[in-house]
Amino acid sequence: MSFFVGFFSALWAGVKQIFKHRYTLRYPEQKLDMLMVNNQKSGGYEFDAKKQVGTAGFKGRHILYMDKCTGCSLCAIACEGIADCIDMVKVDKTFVQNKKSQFPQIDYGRCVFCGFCVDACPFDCLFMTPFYELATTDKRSFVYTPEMLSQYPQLKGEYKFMPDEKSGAHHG
Amino acid sequence: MEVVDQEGRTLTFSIGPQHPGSGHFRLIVKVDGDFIVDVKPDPGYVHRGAEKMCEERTYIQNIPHLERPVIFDSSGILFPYVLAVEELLGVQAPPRAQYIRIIMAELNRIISHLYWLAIYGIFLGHSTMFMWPMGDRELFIDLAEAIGGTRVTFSYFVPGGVRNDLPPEFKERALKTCAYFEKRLKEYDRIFFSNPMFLKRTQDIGVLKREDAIRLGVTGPNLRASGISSDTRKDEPYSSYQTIKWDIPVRKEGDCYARAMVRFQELFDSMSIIRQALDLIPEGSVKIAMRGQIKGKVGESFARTEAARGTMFYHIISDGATHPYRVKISVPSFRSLCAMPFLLKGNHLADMPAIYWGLDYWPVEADK
Amino acid sequence: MSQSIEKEELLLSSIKDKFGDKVSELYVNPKRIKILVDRENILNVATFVRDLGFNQVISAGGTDFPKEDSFVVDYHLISVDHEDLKRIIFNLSTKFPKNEPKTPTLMEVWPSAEYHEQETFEMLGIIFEGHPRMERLLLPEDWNDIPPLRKEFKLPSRLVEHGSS
Amino acid sequence: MDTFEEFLKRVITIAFWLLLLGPVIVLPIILLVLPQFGVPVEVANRFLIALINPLEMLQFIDSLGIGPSSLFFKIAAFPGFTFAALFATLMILYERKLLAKMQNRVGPLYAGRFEGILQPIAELFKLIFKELLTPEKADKPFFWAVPFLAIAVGGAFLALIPLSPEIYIAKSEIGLVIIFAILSFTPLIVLTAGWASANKFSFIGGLRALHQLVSYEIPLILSTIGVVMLSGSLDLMKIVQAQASMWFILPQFIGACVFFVTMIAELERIPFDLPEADSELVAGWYTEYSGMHFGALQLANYIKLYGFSALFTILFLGGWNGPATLPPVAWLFIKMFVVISFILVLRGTNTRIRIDQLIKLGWVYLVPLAFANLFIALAVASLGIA
Repeated sequence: MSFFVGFFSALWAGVKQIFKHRYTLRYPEQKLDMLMVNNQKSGGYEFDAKKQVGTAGFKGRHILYMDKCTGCSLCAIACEGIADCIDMVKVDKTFVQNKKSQFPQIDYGRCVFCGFCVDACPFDCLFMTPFYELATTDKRSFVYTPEMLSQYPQLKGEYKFMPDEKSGAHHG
Repeated sequence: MEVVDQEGRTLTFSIGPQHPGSGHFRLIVKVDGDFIVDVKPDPGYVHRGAEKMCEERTYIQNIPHLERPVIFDSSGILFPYVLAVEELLGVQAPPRAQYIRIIMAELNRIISHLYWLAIYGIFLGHSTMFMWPMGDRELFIDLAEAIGGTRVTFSYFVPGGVRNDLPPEFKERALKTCAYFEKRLKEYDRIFFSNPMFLKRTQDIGVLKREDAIRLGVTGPNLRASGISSDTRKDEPYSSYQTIKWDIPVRKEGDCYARAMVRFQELFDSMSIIRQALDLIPEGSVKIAMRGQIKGKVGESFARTEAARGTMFYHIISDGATHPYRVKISVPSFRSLCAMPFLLKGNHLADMPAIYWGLDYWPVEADK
Repeated sequence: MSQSIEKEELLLSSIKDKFGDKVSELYVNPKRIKILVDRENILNVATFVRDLGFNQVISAGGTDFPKEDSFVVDYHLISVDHEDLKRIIFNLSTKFPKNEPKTPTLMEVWPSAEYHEQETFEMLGIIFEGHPRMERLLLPEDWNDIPPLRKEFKLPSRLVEHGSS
Repeated sequence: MDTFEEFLKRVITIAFWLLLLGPVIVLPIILLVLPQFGVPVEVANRFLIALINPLEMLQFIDSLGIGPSSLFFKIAAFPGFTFAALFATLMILYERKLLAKMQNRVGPLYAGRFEGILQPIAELFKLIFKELLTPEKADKPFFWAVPFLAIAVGGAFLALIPLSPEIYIAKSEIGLVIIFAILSFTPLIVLTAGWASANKFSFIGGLRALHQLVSYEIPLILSTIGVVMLSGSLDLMKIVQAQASMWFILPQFIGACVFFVTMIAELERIPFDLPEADSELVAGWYTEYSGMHFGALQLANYIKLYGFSALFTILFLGGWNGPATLPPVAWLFIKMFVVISFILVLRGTNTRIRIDQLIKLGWVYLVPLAFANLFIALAVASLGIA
């Protein structure tokens, strides 16, 4: 007899879900609100070189503040053993604090978004933004030059942020 | 059920690397009619040489690599590496960092158990039990992402503490999620765990008695399901686990159903651990400031923690350089390789998925 | 936090008076014991340690020390059900010269060491006498290079990019 | 490499020119060519007029002898194969949406403007354009024959199921026996598929399906004997008329349960989908079928689901008996909708059971229950309730 009780209670547990709300986040129209998790300047993961501690944030595409970067290539050395995706690249503009005017260029085809380059930067000029839409059609356009890295990224296409707690993965 | 391998009656085929039922791993199965006569596991399809890679990289550069074997339990398997390196450096993580590590490890345990539960559902033909855990997993991935920054491989633990503090109002969000999920788990129980069809497929199948479990070197939930209450968090409390009170789920039968129920109960325990950790967490720094390259003292250290699948163990030998001299990684799935042929022999072919995935064997982790 | 290590001392003394000089004690820390045994009598030391209560081997790995021209094989043992031994990791290690890389297998004592020893054979070329399957486990079938975990095996990718850095 | 839009633009322009130039060029050619083949001119004229005026089309078809009342139309179109195929595609969509809703997800969404309504058609096109792979060592003639045999059995099975007193294809005194005779072909088809595709997994899947289908035909037939005893005839029409006062599910509840369980086993659906057990046998006996072969097998599967649910409603739920507010056919479809929903819901909440448990369930539980059902039917008939 307990077979039927168990069987039909399982059936009812399944059918009951028809009236509950859906999990699915309809990506192109709805996007998760990763921005400004805790209102830092770059919106994503940051690391304070003096206190040697980071602030929680989404590890998305990097943002490079070229006015502070001295081209010391510590980030390239840090990334060497992990994904080896940062190369120091000459930039035609001249900067006072960067005599060799060389800046990090990140190849997102290899980057694993671990953020150890941000930890390694002694001048707080490489942070991460909550931007995650990096898909491209050819591998060459994965390489972001320092100029591209210094513009703050915008989410593309018309979309509305995941409006409230109810829908999408933020349910419950 | 003793099945003898008579000549000419058996059909050998490989539940191979390209098979929905095995993941990137091959089981060479000899079948006589519907009964499995002999099984030879053949791992190695996703071997990356993690141990050789560790010798070429500094202690910090190793962290993203050592998370790769089990990406959905990345904190769980990175934990012993960080503890072993701290032993080499002779430092101790600050108390707040220890509690944050507990929270991250338990979040990852829930994520890993839900991933196991989803695949276990689809292996037994229960497609709803694939979709629900995959949907609810997103809740905990969001929580871990708020702390660690990414969805799966957080690279969040570093020797000396954790890389950043908890985000603001993380506690309310975590408690809300846990409350919601505990209601959901009652539905899981009704549709899957006490579903008579599930009981038919898992009860007294692949029975691993107590002394066999010890003899074959199985650890983690598989061991606790055979009546031995051995959990590294209780046996050798690390990272202030001793201040947290919960009782280890132990079951006597040792069959697939017991293994499933132990993991199901661990979901509840992990949530109660997270709640206790959130209450007990002290204020203070989360990381010991360490500039430049880390150099370990000459010598060796080994550490073990309780990852979702079992005891994770690291043995690091250092000769004082910035690179470790040798890192020996011992993963729980590699140890259940030994139990697999023992359990599968003599069973029906249709029981293979229930037993194989009941051991929570993850090919990528076993190959390292 | 200085933890009492008299439990570990007790264990060590029981081993010492059973085997005397055959066992040399490397260190005893809280929750960690490491002893060095040479190849000939590792088998009976292992059975003795298992009867002490360490009934599971969680890891058996080898290391190559070209400077001392020797291999070291470490067995890490834990006790699963003895309350007082649960927190201890017992490290049984043995050292032997590189030119004859042979050591008896401990599969009779702990059956679960089978795959660990097979992996160590494949990665370092140490032959475990008495092991039923001394063959390839993880490496691809067509692996014709020297065992990869030996120090003289250099990862090709590292040489190409960084020269002698 | 042009994008999808350009490809679509080119297809539409070609279609446009064909539609524009077609009647202007092609039709006169037809008019010149047809008389040579001995087709009288005025028939060709009526065909042309019928092309424009749909009413005219009806008479034209009637005159050719394939009108709505003709047997060909009944077999090919309404109660017959095309209707069942359309109903099957609708059922595929309904199942995927229902299953999705039960799993907190949304189901097919983007095919067709309104919630993925065109998903089955999109899938049909996809399957048509997929390549038909034949394994190199396969037994080619049998390998190719199986999809058509499967559809043939599925289709033939429908011929004997009346949808309402007027809508039926074949009316015969022993309709039920013929249905079961047709159904006994399925194990043969499944075994040939398993053997012909020269793949170990499908061979084991084929054997399992053979065990399942053969051992479940006995309880299937036994459970309907009670109904035949109560209604006193093998003709489905009379069975439905006999249920005017009381549906047979009440006196024959055990028979109805046995029939329902064996029906799911015959259809190889979730609690019993051993042959297609994708976790250990990849996809059972239709592993090697791709493209339209796989489409044909799926279509046959869903046509059998349509046929079986119609049979269940006729045998146990009083077919088209219902208050006169709705036409009889509508009542049949409402009851069928309920039965189908219950079968599809089972897929969402159950795991697969093992082959030996399945056979044990069949022989140890279902066959004795079916026999017990006979005695209940005897008691009910003698007491004169039904």
